[in-house]
Amino acid sequence: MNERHPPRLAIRGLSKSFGGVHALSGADLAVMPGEIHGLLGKNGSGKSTLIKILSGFHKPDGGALEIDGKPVPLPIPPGRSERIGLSFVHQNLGLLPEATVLENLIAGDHERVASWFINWQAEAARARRLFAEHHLDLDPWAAVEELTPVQRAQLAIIRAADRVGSHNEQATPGLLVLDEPTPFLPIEDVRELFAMMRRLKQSGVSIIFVSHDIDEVMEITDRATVLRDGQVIGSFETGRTDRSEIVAAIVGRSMSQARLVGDAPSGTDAATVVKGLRGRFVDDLDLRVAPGEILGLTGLIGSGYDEVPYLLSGASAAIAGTLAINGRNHHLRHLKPADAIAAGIVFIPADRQKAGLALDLTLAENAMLPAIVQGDGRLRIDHRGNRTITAELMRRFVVKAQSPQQAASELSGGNQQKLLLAKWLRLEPKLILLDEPTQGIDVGARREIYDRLLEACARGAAIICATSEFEQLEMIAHRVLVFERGRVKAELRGDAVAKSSIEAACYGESRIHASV
Amino acid sequence: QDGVDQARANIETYSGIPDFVAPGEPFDAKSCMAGKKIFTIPASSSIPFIKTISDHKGKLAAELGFEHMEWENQGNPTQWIQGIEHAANNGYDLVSLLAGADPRFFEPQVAQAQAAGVKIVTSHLTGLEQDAPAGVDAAVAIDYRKAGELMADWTIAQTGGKTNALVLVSNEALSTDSIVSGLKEAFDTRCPDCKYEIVNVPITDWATKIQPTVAGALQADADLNYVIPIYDSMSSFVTPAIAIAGRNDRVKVATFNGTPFVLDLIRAGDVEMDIGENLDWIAHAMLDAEMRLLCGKETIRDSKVPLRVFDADNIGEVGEPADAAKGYGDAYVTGYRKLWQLPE
Amino acid sequence: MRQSSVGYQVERFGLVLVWLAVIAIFGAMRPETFLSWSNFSSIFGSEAVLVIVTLGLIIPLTAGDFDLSIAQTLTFVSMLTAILSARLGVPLVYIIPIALAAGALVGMVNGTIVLFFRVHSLIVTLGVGTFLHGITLWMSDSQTISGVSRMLMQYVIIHRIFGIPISFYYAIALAAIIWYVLSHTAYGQQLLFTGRGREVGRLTGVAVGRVRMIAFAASGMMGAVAGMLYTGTTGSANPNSGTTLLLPAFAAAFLGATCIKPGRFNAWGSVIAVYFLVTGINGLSVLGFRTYVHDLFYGGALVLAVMISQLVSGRRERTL
Amino acid sequence: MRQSSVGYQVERFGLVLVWLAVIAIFGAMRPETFLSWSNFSSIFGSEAVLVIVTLGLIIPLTAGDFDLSIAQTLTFVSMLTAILSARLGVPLVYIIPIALAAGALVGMVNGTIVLFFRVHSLIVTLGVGTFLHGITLWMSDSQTISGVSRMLMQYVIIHRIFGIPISFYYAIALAAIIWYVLSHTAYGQQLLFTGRGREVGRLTGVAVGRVRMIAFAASGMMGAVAGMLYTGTTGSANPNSGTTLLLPAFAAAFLGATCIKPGRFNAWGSVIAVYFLVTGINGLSVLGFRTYVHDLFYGGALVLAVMISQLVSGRRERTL
Ligand SMILES: Nc1ncnc2c1ncn2[C@@H]1O[C@H](COP(=O)(O)OP(=O)(O)OP(=O)(O)O)[C@@H](O)[C@H]1O
Ligand SMILES: Nc1ncnc2c1ncn2[C@@H]1O[C@H](COP(=O)(O)OP(=O)(O)OP(=O)(O)O)[C@@H](O)[C@H]1O
Ligand SMILES: [Mg+2]
Ligand SMILES: [Mg+2]
Repeated sequence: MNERHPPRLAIRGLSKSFGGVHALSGADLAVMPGEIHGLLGKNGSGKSTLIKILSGFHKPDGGALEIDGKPVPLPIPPGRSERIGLSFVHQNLGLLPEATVLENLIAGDHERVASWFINWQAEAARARRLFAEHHLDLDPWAAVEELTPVQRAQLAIIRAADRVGSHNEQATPGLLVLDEPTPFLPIEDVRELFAMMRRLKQSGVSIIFVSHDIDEVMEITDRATVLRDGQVIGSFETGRTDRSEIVAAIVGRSMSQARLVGDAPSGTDAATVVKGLRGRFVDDLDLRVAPGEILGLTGLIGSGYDEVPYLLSGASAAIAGTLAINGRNHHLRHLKPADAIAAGIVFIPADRQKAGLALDLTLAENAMLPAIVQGDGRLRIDHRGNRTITAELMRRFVVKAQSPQQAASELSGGNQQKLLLAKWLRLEPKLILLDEPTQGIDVGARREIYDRLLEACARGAAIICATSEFEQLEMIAHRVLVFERGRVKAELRGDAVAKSSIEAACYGESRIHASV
Repeated sequence: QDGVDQARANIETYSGIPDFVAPGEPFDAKSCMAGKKIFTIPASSSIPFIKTISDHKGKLAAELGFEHMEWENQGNPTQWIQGIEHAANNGYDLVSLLAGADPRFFEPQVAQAQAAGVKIVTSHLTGLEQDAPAGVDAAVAIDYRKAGELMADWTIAQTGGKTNALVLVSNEALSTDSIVSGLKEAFDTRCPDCKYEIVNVPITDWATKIQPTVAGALQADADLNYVIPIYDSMSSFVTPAIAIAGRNDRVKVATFNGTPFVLDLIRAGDVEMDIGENLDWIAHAMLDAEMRLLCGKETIRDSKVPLRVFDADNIGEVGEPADAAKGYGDAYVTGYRKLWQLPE
Repeated sequence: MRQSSVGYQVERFGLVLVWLAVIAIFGAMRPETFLSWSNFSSIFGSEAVLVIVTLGLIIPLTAGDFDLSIAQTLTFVSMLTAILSARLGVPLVYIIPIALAAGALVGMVNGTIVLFFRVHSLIVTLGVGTFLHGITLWMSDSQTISGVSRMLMQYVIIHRIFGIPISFYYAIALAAIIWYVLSHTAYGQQLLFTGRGREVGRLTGVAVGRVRMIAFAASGMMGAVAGMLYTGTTGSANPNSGTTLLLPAFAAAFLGATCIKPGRFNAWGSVIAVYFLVTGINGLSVLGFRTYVHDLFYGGALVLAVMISQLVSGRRERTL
Repeated sequence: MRQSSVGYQVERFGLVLVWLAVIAIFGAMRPETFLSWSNFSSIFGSEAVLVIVTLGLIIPLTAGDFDLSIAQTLTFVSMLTAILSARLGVPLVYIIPIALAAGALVGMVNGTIVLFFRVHSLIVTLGVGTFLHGITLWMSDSQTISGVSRMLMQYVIIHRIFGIPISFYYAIALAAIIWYVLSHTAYGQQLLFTGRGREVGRLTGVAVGRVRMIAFAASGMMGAVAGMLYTGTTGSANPNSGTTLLLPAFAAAFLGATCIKPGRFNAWGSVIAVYFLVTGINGLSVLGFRTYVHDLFYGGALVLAVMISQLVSGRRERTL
């Protein structure tokens, strides 16, 4: 890092508000050439907003931008940001599922691809070279919707990395912005990504890296800036800063990271029992979970653990298998979501924007849908009552919003997730199925979500949580099943439920049978 | 009161069963038409009035022993164009543009077909005084002017010269000019004090604009006593407007074409008078003129197809439900057979 | 969406205000005739069919589907009614269930093809509508059929309440039902989720397929009701009656979604939209404007009304 | 999407196969007339206008917008051309730029209202189209205007290549251009990203507003070209010419999206869809079938074609 150089990117007093919400108020940020700079903050703290201003997506209310010491007028016209050396992986990746890999790869590549002639064969050849360089097995002609989440993330990252530096008029190495690229990635791909980031750094590229995973940020970044409520709380040299200091900056108070659960409840009566479950990835799975128990499912991407909640909730059809709950046996081939809900099973999907909440509709409508589907107010919906209930739920689950009649789209991701949890936990379910319950959620909100889940357990609910975050399992799971090729490879319980041993189980060569 | 009497007399003349008037000299239709082919393009096969004429022409042709083809279409000029090209490509001698397939919509194709040796005729499109449009070889005309006169006369006679009418027209149809000139002339000569307002509603807008137009006119003028839709298919949209305004007692409908369902509306009391034409007679007359053209006889302009005034008194003669060919006697059948020198 | 704010209320009732303004302008120009009760009764009585078609459309629209066949369902049922009544002398009490069943059947055919084959509703309903039109033409031999039982007309336009033909009250009653169903029943909420968050609905146990199927069937039945009223209004059925109602009904459905419950298709908004447009046309007719002015007004009013509504709401981005 | 699989190729060319089957059936029934070159040249020549309208529609459709005004743009420009040529004697070289500018202007009015006021394109284009129809009626006094310069007709239908009127080649040339633009230029890609993922498009730096505006303007200009060709084909302009083309054009656009590049609106698919449908109608006319059969065929073929296409592709869920 050459301190005499002007910063690659310098932002001063950047502000942006949406309606009455100050997403950013007077934020300052400086990123030096060849620096990897972390951007941290709670959900809704303004990280994505800052990034979207840089990409020209949002128009800021005020603020100044300098790149390599030269002022750049704001707003940046759409499509212009690459010319000043900025290149992005957006939070939702910015890929079009219906289009092919190749189409997505060259989308927005105004600088290199001639406007009036796209030579698809040449582009495909180039794409293959690019994929080979990064050891990726992608078919340029495949539709993105056919890719796994990991492949999509990889595609988005390669797209940005390919362009950074090569397009800018200043002829400097440029700045790559990664807005939470890692939640979709398995550890080995995160390592791969970090290796790529380091290579880019070597060549002088600056990187802004947004993540909720503080360990990742500690590992890869040189410095990090923490945002809270749209304001910069501080910048830290990550090498010289303590983890807890950063966490405190993010949440505004210090946070414990200790294990939140004790031993598994011993009562084996009235357990939920799954037998012979088979799905697209899962093969002949038996499991049981007791009331009050949190069972974690994990494994490497593609090992099938994340399919289980879908199969058990009827969200996707199983090939075979039965589920016994409350003394009743359900054939999973024919289980519909409605049957599952009636049996006391709820499922909280990872994709809250599409599968969790209808973003156009109000908070009250979203929160009360399960009750309505079950026949509450079939012929007379009590809207006033529903609003009161929703307001109460929002208080209980600490959902930050103005009113139950707000559209769900106006909430930040973390608050959306809390509302989603409220929607389902209100039913007092017997079995709660979770898929990545805290994806893209900040440390503070995460803790709130854990607390709600533990409350539900205390009331006697069983929880099955599929997640790739080992740390999360360490905090809340009584027991963890590690998957490989659709089968359970290891079962961890008690003190064995720790980040390190889960990691070991996932990557270990042989089957680990942890002590009882 | 001269005018009123004159109008009454006029109506009287056209209320009875019409006589057959030969449009020209007799000729041997069968032999001169042998091997010739006629191609009819109706304005739209889904308009029953036109479809019926076309079907009857086909039957007559079969009897006379020559080939006749009807080009089924839905009133789309593109389809007319395909039809005329089909005729030119398949050796037809004459194309009959029937009752609204307006050659002004496809002049170039007309010229091309003529160049290929096909004669093009418009049938039941123009009034007697109108010239053949778009350079076609002949226009077999109907006395639209008279129809216009009769509608005016009817209202003059019924109100004793106190007509206050809303006249609905569609300017894009060629016959409109002729009908309107007859109507205007009748009012001007026989009842200068009568009031009438002419409103144009394009054919495609009938379903949407007639009803509000009539409703508005009824509101704007409390003394309105007649609505004259010059084509009787408009009546579907006129009668509800009157009914909704609750003015059935004072506002009557007089119209023209003799479409069966409108004749039925006379029976139901929703329409007061409809001037009818016999569709079978039209089929005879059109074919007669077309054959004369092919046989090198003199060109017929006036088809001599008669009009008849139908009202509550003579509506019984058209059958129930009304039949488009009933109520005109059958003198014309034997008349044309003789003219064409057919046996018996 | 602060429900209490002045801006939001202006947005909700903006179209009503514009409507009142239009009435005021025409009223000022021609007070005796335009402002008379008889004129309003004629305005209200005349477009009941259009109101019902619009109401029919908003059901599948809320579920995210287009029903272009509704106009042909109207025509078909109108013709069926006329034939049963005038040609076969079937009494009204039998005609009504037959007609409703026919409408529901058309809707279910639409629904089945859309759902089972997963084809876009636009093309399915366009195809089914065209096919149905073929059947109508065949059935009627392309003729207009009149001579319908007087009783039907009695129950549609001849009978009046406060001087307004009874068909108006049918339309209002249906609007009330649809308003209630859409906003106060579980089905209405499920419909909404089906349209705005299909996956969310599915995972929450909404039988999305069944909801859409019911929406198609309901829209078919609304088309059938409109068809019977059409025959009752004109006393006859012609094989092209419905065609011209389709675009105005879509216009009214979308215009209606800018008021009362902005951003959602809603029953009262649709009713207001229809009568707003009709009032303007009526005023122009009363003033004796040429008919091309109707088109200028209709197109202009439509665009201006939505533009104003968007200005009031701060040009909010709408999914709809 | 295994581009090489047999199933995928069947899906791509399914409609072509069905088209060939239809030709074979009619050909077997009436070989001398139906299978004649002159018959095909007549089909190809007379439906060029419909092809161009369909091509015009797919541009905004790809961007996720409906342009219902294109039919009225056609009518308006057709009338403008006729009036300029027949009444004012303006030579063709001036008429063409005026007509194109008029079409682009209509498109830009649509685009401006849709984009600036953020109103759904369906209602805007419906309103603008209706308004435009009012202008057309006013301009023409609701009359058909004939007497258009011979030269225009010369360049549209009188001149022939291989016996097919030249207007067919214009349509094919436009199809080629649109095919190229949609699939081989940056603008085409931007259009796709705009339509399928507006948010994604904006994130990848697409000036979504400008892309949509250009799409509206392009569709207006296609409407204008279709209008000029209409006048050139018929030698006249009538104030209702375009109206009947709207639904067939939409049908063809959606049907075309099931072939060649399944799941996307595409130029060659549209061309094939138009000619498939009109070949059927023409065959029925040649065989002398009653017109109701035309509707049965049209509606039935539309629905069956998309159903079959979905069966072949394994009933894949489609966004489109
Ligand atoms: N469309 C909207 N209208 C009004 N306010 C909004 C809208 N979208 C978001 N907000 C508000 O802006 C704030 C930040 O939202 P944003 O989605 O950027 O959060 P975030 O930082 O991404 O949080 P998360 O990590 O939870 O996703 C929230 O308080 C939210 O209520
Ligand atoms: N389009 C929008 N309209 C209204 N408010 C918005 C919009 N986008 C973001 N916001 C609000 O701006 C605030 C900052 O959001 P931003 O997305 O920058 O947060 P973030 O730090 O990226 O959070 P996360 O960690 O969840 O990604 C949030 O409160 C959000 O609700
Ligand atoms: Mg973010
Ligand atoms: Mg966020």
